[in-house]
Amino acid sequence: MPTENEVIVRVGGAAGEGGASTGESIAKLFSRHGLHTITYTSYQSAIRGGHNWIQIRGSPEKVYSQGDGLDLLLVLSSETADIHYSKISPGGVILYNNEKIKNGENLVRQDVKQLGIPATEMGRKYGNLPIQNTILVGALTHLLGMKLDTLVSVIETIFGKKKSDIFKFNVEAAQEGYNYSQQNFQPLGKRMNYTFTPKLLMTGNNALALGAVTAGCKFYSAYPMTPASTILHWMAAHSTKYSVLVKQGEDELAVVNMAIGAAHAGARAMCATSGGGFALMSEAIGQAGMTETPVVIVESQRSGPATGLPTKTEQGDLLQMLGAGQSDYPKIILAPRTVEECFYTANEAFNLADKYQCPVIIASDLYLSEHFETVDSLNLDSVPIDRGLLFDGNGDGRDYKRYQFTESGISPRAIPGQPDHMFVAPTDEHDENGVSISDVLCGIPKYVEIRARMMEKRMKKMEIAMQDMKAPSLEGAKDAELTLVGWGSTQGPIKDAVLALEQEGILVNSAQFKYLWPFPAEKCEQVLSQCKKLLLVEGNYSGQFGLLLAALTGIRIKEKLLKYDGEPIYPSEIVTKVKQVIGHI
Amino acid sequence: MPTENEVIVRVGGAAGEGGASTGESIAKLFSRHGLHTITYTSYQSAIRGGHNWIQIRGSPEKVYSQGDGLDLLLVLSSETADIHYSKISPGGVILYNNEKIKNGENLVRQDVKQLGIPATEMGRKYGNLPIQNTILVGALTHLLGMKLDTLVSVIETIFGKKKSDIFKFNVEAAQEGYNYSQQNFQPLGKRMNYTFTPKLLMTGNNALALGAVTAGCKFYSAYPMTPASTILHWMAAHSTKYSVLVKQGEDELAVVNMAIGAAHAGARAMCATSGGGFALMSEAIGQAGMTETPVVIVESQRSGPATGLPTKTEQGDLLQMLGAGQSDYPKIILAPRTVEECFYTANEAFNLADKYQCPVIIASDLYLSEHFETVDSLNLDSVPIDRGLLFDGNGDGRDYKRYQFTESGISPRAIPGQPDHMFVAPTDEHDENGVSISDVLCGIPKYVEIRARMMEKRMKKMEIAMQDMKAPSLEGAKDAELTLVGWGSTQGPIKDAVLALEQEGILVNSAQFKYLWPFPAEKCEQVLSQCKKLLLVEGNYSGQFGLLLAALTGIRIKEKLLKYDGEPIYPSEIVTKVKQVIGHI
Amino acid sequence: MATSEIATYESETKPDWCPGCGDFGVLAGLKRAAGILDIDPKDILVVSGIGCSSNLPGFFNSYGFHGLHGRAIPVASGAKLANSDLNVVVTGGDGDGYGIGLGHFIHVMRRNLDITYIVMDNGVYGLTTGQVAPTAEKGFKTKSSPEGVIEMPINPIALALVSGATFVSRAFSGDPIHMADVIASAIKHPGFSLVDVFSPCVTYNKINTYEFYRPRISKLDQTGHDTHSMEAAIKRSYEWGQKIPIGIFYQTERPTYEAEDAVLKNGPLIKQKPVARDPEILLREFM
Amino acid sequence: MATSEIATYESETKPDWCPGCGDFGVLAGLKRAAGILDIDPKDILVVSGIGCSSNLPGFFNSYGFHGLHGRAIPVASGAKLANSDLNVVVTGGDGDGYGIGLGHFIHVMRRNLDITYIVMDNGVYGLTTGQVAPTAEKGFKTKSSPEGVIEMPINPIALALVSGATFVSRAFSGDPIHMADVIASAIKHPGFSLVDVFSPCVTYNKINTYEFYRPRISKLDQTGHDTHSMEAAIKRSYEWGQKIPIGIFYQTERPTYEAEDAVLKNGPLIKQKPVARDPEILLREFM
Ligand SMILES: Cc1ncc(C[n+]2csc(CCOP(=O)(O)OP(=O)(O)O)c2C)c(N)n1
Ligand SMILES: Cc1ncc(C[n+]2csc(CCOP(=O)(O)OP(=O)(O)O)c2C)c(N)n1
Ligand code: SF4
Ligand code: SF4
Ligand SMILES: [Mg+2]
Ligand SMILES: [Mg+2]
Repeated sequence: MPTENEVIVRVGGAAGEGGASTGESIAKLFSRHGLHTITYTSYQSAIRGGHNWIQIRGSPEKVYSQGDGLDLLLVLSSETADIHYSKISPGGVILYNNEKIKNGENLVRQDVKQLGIPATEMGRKYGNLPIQNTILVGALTHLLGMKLDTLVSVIETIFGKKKSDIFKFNVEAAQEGYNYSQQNFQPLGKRMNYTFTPKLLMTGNNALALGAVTAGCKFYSAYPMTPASTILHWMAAHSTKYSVLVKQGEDELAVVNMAIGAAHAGARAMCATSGGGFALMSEAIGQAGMTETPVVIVESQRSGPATGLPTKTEQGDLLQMLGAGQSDYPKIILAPRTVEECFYTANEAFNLADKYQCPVIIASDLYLSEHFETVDSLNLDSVPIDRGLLFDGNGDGRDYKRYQFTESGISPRAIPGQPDHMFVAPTDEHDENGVSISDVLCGIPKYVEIRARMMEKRMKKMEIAMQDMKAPSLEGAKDAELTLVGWGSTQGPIKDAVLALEQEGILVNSAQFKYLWPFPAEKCEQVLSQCKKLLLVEGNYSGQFGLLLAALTGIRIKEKLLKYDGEPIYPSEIVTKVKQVIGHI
Repeated sequence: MPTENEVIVRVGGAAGEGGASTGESIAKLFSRHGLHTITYTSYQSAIRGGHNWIQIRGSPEKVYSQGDGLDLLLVLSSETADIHYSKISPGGVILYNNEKIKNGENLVRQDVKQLGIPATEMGRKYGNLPIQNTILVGALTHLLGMKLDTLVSVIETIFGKKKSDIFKFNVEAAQEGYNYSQQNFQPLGKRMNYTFTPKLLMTGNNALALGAVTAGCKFYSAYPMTPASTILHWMAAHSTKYSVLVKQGEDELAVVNMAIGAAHAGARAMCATSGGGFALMSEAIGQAGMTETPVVIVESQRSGPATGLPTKTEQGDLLQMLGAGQSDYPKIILAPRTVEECFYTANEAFNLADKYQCPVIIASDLYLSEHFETVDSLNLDSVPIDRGLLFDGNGDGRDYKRYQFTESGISPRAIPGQPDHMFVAPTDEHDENGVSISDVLCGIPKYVEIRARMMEKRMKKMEIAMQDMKAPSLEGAKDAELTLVGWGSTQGPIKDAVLALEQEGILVNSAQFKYLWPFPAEKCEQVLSQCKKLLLVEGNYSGQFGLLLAALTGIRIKEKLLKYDGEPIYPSEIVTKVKQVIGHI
Repeated sequence: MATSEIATYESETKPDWCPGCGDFGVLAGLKRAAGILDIDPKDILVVSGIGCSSNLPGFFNSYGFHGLHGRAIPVASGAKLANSDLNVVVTGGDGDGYGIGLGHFIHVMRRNLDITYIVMDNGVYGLTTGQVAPTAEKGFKTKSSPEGVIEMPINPIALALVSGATFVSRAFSGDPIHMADVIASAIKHPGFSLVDVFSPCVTYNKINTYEFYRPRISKLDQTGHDTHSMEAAIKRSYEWGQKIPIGIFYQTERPTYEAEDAVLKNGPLIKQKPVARDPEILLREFM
Repeated sequence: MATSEIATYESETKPDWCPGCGDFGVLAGLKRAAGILDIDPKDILVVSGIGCSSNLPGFFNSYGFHGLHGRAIPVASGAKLANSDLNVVVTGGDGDGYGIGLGHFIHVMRRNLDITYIVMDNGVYGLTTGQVAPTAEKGFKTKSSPEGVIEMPINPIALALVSGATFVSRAFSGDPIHMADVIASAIKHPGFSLVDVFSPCVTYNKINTYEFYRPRISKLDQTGHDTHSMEAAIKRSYEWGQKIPIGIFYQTERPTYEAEDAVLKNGPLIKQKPVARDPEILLREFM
C-alpha cells in the first residue's frame, strides 16, 4: 500500500488508446512538481488489440521502484476496471470516463471512491481529437493537488508549437477536466510537498544512449529488437545533432561486425540488441576478443526462451553472456542497476573497452531499459574519455608488433591510416606481429608455445581488469539478519523492500552486483562473508547469478526468490519472501 | 617411454605428402594384427606448405591414448627429423628415405638407430607414383615383426580393385621395402603377440555417424567445419546406402533450422558443427527448447577463440554450450569419452531428444572426433529406438493440446499430416494449445500465471531427465590418494596416466564426466565426496567444467591441469602434475 | 467456392492485426486458395518467422511452425525434405524474408524445393513499431531513418528471377480474389514459388497505402505478358511509378529438389525405415 | 609500372596456397592495381573472412582484418563508415561471400558503399578440403555431394546487377594483367564494385581449371559491350559454355552511401570530435 508520502497512479487502456503516453505525461507532471518519479509500463507485442497499462509513482523522498499498491486507477477503456479494480488500495480512487463504465457498473467496492467524468461528452466539441485522456489527466491534477500550469507546460512539451490548435484544444480540455474535478471531487489528501524544481526524467535506454554519446561514441549500429529498439530510435533522432553515425543493419550479424569494423578503424562503436540478436552476435564477440578490438554491446534482456515474450522482462541471459562465443577470451560484463547508472556505465564501458582492447557487454533488461525514472542532475564530466594504449606512431614501424607480449597483456594499438604500422588483425591464432599461425605453423613446438603464450597474454588482461571490477558494498543495516543478493535492475525493488522491512523493524541489507565478468570473486567473498544469511533475488528461472557466484566463490545461496513470469519484481514480493525465510510468517 | 608391450610410431611429412594416410595404413596394419590401436594426427589449416604428423600406438593390451614416447619415427620429409628426432625414446629407431636426409645428416644420437633406405631410387621405376611411403611402410612391417600379407590386405582396402596397376605397384613396393629391411635391419625386438583377429578401427566421428544412422537418423544437415566435417563426408558417402538425406546448407543458421524443421515433421534429425558454427546455431537451439522439438546437435570443439586453430583441439566451448540461447529452456548435453562411446551416445542422444522433446547437444572435440581407435565389436542392438511420447491420434482432435500441462512436463506430440491434431509450434510463449500469448494476452493476470506454469512445465522435464543423467563411477583404486576429474575426451590420457602411476606404486583414480546437463549434482557430490583430493584435468584455459561443478555442487577444485596450446593431453603430463600435487616431486 | 470450404481453414484464434492491416487480405487469400485446391488442413504446414505478418500461422487452421525471425525458409526446407507429402507454405514479412532472411531466400530458390513463399511486403518493420525495411523506397522516413532512407530498395521479383525461382509472382492485399488465384497457382506449381504481396501497414507506412497502390496496380495477364520469358519478366519487375504490375511474372519447369534427391526416390523420408542393424553391413568398412 | 612499386605491397609472409592456386594471380593482380593507382599501403585496409582466399590480407602489405567466415562485408562497411578516407578492399572466397555471406553481399550493394569486393570464385570450399560451393555447376561431385550437386549455381554477376552494384566485373587468375586493370578500375570507381574472379582451385576442382577457362574466356571490351546498359549486362551475365565473358559488365554512377549520410558531411567519423559535455544541450530534453 502506498505510504502517506507518495502517490501511485495506474493508467490502463486498450492498446492504441494512448495509455502509455498518458502515463508518460503524468510522470512528467510529477517530475516537474519536483517529485522523485518512477514508472512501469506493461504492454504486448501486438500493435493493437491488447491491454496496456502504466504505473507512475511519485514522492518527495527518493523512491526506487514502481512500488506497491494503488492510490488512483485511471481508466481509459472498460476492461481496465476488470483487470485492475481489485488492485486499488483501500481508500483509493478509480477515475473513469462515464461512458466507458456506464453508471459505474460493477464498481462495488466500498473502500474505493468511484469518480466518473462525462469525458466523451466533454470532448465532443473537439471533433475527432482523442482528447478524453487529457480531460482525465486534468481531473487527476486536481485530485493530487497539483498545478494546472505545470500540466500545461507538459502539454506544451508533448504537442510542441504553442499556437497550434492541437496544443490549444488540449490545454482547454485539461482545464475543463481540472475544473470538473474541482467542482465535483475532493482531492486525495496526500500530504506531499511539491518543490517545483523539475527533475530529469528518462528511461534506462535514454540514459545509456546519452552516456554513449557523452563518451564519444561515433558509430552506432543496430537491428530493431525490443527492448533495445528505443536506443536505436533515440540515436537516430539525435544522430546529426551529436554526430553519431547510426546504421540499421540487415541483421545482428551485420550489426556487430559493422561495429567491430568501425572500432578497428578507430571510432568508438556500440551496438545493442536483445537475447535472440545477442545469440547471433556471439561468434563475433569472440572475434572482438581475439582481434583485441574495443567494442560495446548492449544486451537488453527480455522474457525468453526464443521469441518468448518480447515486451516482458527477465534477467535470463546471464549464462548466454558468460558463454558467448567459443573458447576463453577477454570480455567484460557490466550490469547497471539504475537508470542513472546506465549513463555512467556507458561511459565506463567505452573506457574499459579501450583500456583492455576487448568487447564490453552492458547487461540491461526490459525493466531497466524502458521504465522512466527521475535522476539527480547527471555529472557529465565525471568520466573523462580515455582511449587506452594507442601506438604513438613514433619510431620505426618495423619494430611495431600489434600483439606484443607485455607485462599487462595490453599491446599498443595502431589505427589504420597511421603511417608505417601496418598489421593484420586475425581471428586465427597469431604471433606478436599478427601473423596467423594456424596455416602452416601450429603444432610445431615453437608455435605450440606461442599459442599458449598468446592465450595467456589475452587472458592476462582480465587479471588486470579485475582491479576495475568492484564488489558491491552492503547497503543497509550492518547487523542485518539477512542479506538480499541481486544484480542489475532488481536494485530498485530490493531497496524499497529493505526500507519497507525497516519500517516493520526487520533489519535486512543488500548486495547488488554490477561487475559480473571478470568476476571479482575475492572481493565479493569478503563482502558476503560478513553476512548472516543470504537470499538470492533474480528475475529468471534457474538463478543464473547464483550459479556464477557459486562457480567463482563456492558460495551457494539456498534461499531464492526467482521470478520468471515476465513481470518485474515488486518490493512486496521480496518483503513476503524475507519474512518467510527468517521465520516471521 | 613406450613399454615392452606396446609400440609407438610417428610418421611426419610435409602437408600434401600423404603423411596422414600413411599413418592410417599403419594403424590398419596394427588393428589387423589384432592390436589395440590409437592414433593422433597433427596437421594445419593450409592444404599445402605445413608439416603434418601422425602417431600410432598399438598393443595387445587395451590402450587409451596416443601414449608417450616414440619407438620409431618414420620420416617422409626432411624437416620431420628436425621436429621429431629429439622425441624418439632411447633405443628407438629413425626410418627415412636416404635422399631426404642425405647420409643421415644431423642424426647424431647414439641411443637411436638410424635406418636409411634408398626409397626414392627404389621407387623410380614406378614413374611419378608417390610410392616412397609404401616402401617405408613395407620396411616398418618387417621392423615390427609384422606380416607382409596383412600389409597387402591393407593396400587392397586402400587402393581397391585387385587388378589395378596402382594396387599392383604398391604391393610390389611394399614387398621391396620389406625385403630391403629384412636384408639390412634388425627388427625392433618388441615382444608382442599378434592375434590377427582384426579389430574395428574408426574415428570418433565415424562412430558418431554410425551411431546416428543406427538410431534411425534420417536427416543430416551440416555446413563444413573442421573438425565436424568428416561426419558430413561420411554421411554423404553413405547417404543412399543408409537412406539418410544429407543436406549441406548455406550456413549454420540454415543447417540447424533445417534439422529442426525436419524433426518437427517427424524425422530423426541431426546436425554438426564446431564452436563458431555452434555460436550461430545457439538462437535456434533455444527455439528447439521452446517449441519442444527433438533434435541432436554435435559440437566438435577446436582451439578458439574465434577462428583460432581450426585443426587443433580444445575443450573450450562448454560454457558456450551451457549458455547457448537466451533464457532457461530444456536441453541436454552429453560428452562421450571414447570413440566407442561416441557410437552409443549418438543412439542415446536421439532417444533422450525424443523422450524429453528437446535439443540434445553432443560435446565432442577435435581429438575425439578425428583420432582412430580400435573398438571392441559394437553391440548394435544395445540401444533400441524409442521415439518417446507421440500422440496416438485416437480420439477427437479437438481435445488435443500440444503443450498440455502434465505431471512430467512431457506432452504428447502429434506429427504434421496426422489427422485432426493440428497445432502451431510457436517460439513465442504460448498456452497449452500452442496459442501465442505474447501478442494480446501477456501481462493479464491469468496469462502471467500461464507463462509461469509453461516455464515450469518445460523445466520440469529436466528434473525428470536428471534420472537419466549418470554420475561417473570412480575408476581405479578405491583408496586412492587423489582423484583425477575430467570430462569427455580426456578419459584416454587420464586412464593411461592412472595405469602409469600404478606402475610406480602411486594410487590415483578418476571420475570422468559424460552427463553434463542437466547436471546430476547430487549423484556427483556423492561420488566426489568419497575422494581425498581432487585434480581437475581439462583442455581449456579457464577450467570450464570446474566452474560448472562448483556452480552446482559447491565443490571447488583447487588443483588444476589446464591445457590450451592446441595439443591433446599426454598421459605423462598428468603423471608429472599428479606427482607435483601429491608432493612426490 | 462455398464459404464452408473456406471455414475449414478458420482458426479459433482471431487475428490481432491493426484494423485495416493488409495481412487480413493475405489470410483471406490463402484460405481461399487452399479452398480452391481443396487441401486437407492436416496436409498443410504453414511456417513463419517473426513479425506482424509472421503471426499468420496462428490464424490459419493447419499445422504450423512459428519460428525465429528470419529462419522460416530453412525450417520449411527441413520439413519439406522430411515429409515431401506436406504442402509447405511459408508466410512472413519483408524484414523477415528480405532483410535478415535474405541469404536463405536466395539459396532456397536455387534448390527449387516445392515450397510456396508468401511475403507480406509493407516496407516497414511493423511488429517492432515501424523501422525501415529493405523494400522501403529511398527517402522513406522512419524512427530509424529520420533523415530518409539512403539505400536502394531490394527488388524481390528481380532477385527471385535471377536466383532460379521457377514461379515468381506478385499480388495485392486490396484484391484478395486475384491474390487467391495467384496463391493457388503458386501452391499448385511444382517447385519454389514466390508470391510477393503488397500488404499495406496502415499504422507505420503512410506512403505505400491502399490508395497508393490501387490506381497503379495493373494485372500482368491483362497486358499480354509472356510468363515464360525471363527477359520480359526482368523488364517488368522494374516497372514502378504510374503502373505497377501484379500477377505471375514468370513460370517455368525444372525438376524439384525432392525429385532429384537420390534418397527421396524411395518416398518421403518419414516413411522410410531405419537401417537394419546388421553388423555385416554396418561394420565391415571398419575392419 | 616498376617492380619496385609492386614490391611496396609485398608482405613478409609468403603465401601458403597450393602451388598453382589461382589466388596467387589475384594477389599479383591486386598488388599491380594498387601500384597503378599508387596508393600508400597505410591507406589501404584489406578485409577478409575465412577460406584459402581469405588468407590474402596476410600476404599483402597494408592494414588488414582477417575476420570471421562470411562476415568480411559488414566489418569492411563499419571500417569504411568510420574512416571514409581509407581504401577498403574485401577479398574472399565464393563460400565466404556467396554462401554464408550472401545476405550481406546483397545488402551492401544496395547501400553503394565505396568498397571493392574481390571474390576468388573456385566452385569449392578449398580450406575445408573440398566441399561444394554455391557457384559449383550442377552435377559437380564433391565430398559433400558425391551424387553430384542438384542445385542451380549462384550467378553472382546477375545478382549484383539486380541488387544495385554500381560496378560489376569479372576477371580470371590466368590473366593477372587484365585483372589488375579491372581491379584498378574497381577501386577507382566511386561506389560498390564487384570483381568476381575465376580463381582455379587446383586441388579440389578438377572441372573449372585453367584449361577449362582459357579457351572460353572472352573479353567484354573486345566484343563491343556497352557497360552502361543494364539489359546488356544481364544478358551477358548468363553467357556460359563456349564463350565466357570477363571484364566490366556494368558501371554506373549513383551517390555513395558515404556521400549521402548526413553525419559524414562533416568529414570522416574518426576525425570528428566527441560532443561537448554541455548540460544545456544534452539534458534539456529530459526536463
Ligand atoms: C534475431 C531477432 N532480431 C530481431 C527481432 C525483432 N523483430 C521482430 S519482428 C521484426 C521485424 C518484422 O518486420 P517484417 O518481417 O517486415 O514483419 P511485419 O511486422 O512488417 O509484418 C524484428 C526486427 C527478433 N525477433 N529476432
Ligand atoms: C561459422 C563458420 N563456419 C564454417 C567455417 C569453416 N570454413 C572455413 S573456410 C570455409 C569455406 C571456404 O570456402 P571459400 O570461401 O570458397 O574459400 P576457398 O577456401 O575456396 O578459397 C568454411 C566452411 C568457419 N570457419 N566458420
Ligand atoms: S503494425 Fe502494420 S503490419 Fe503490423 S498489424 Fe498493424 S498495420 Fe499490420
Ligand atoms: S585448396 Fe584450392 S583454393 Fe586452397 S590453396 Fe589449394 S588450390 Fe588454392
Ligand atoms: Mg514488414
Ligand atoms: Mg571457394
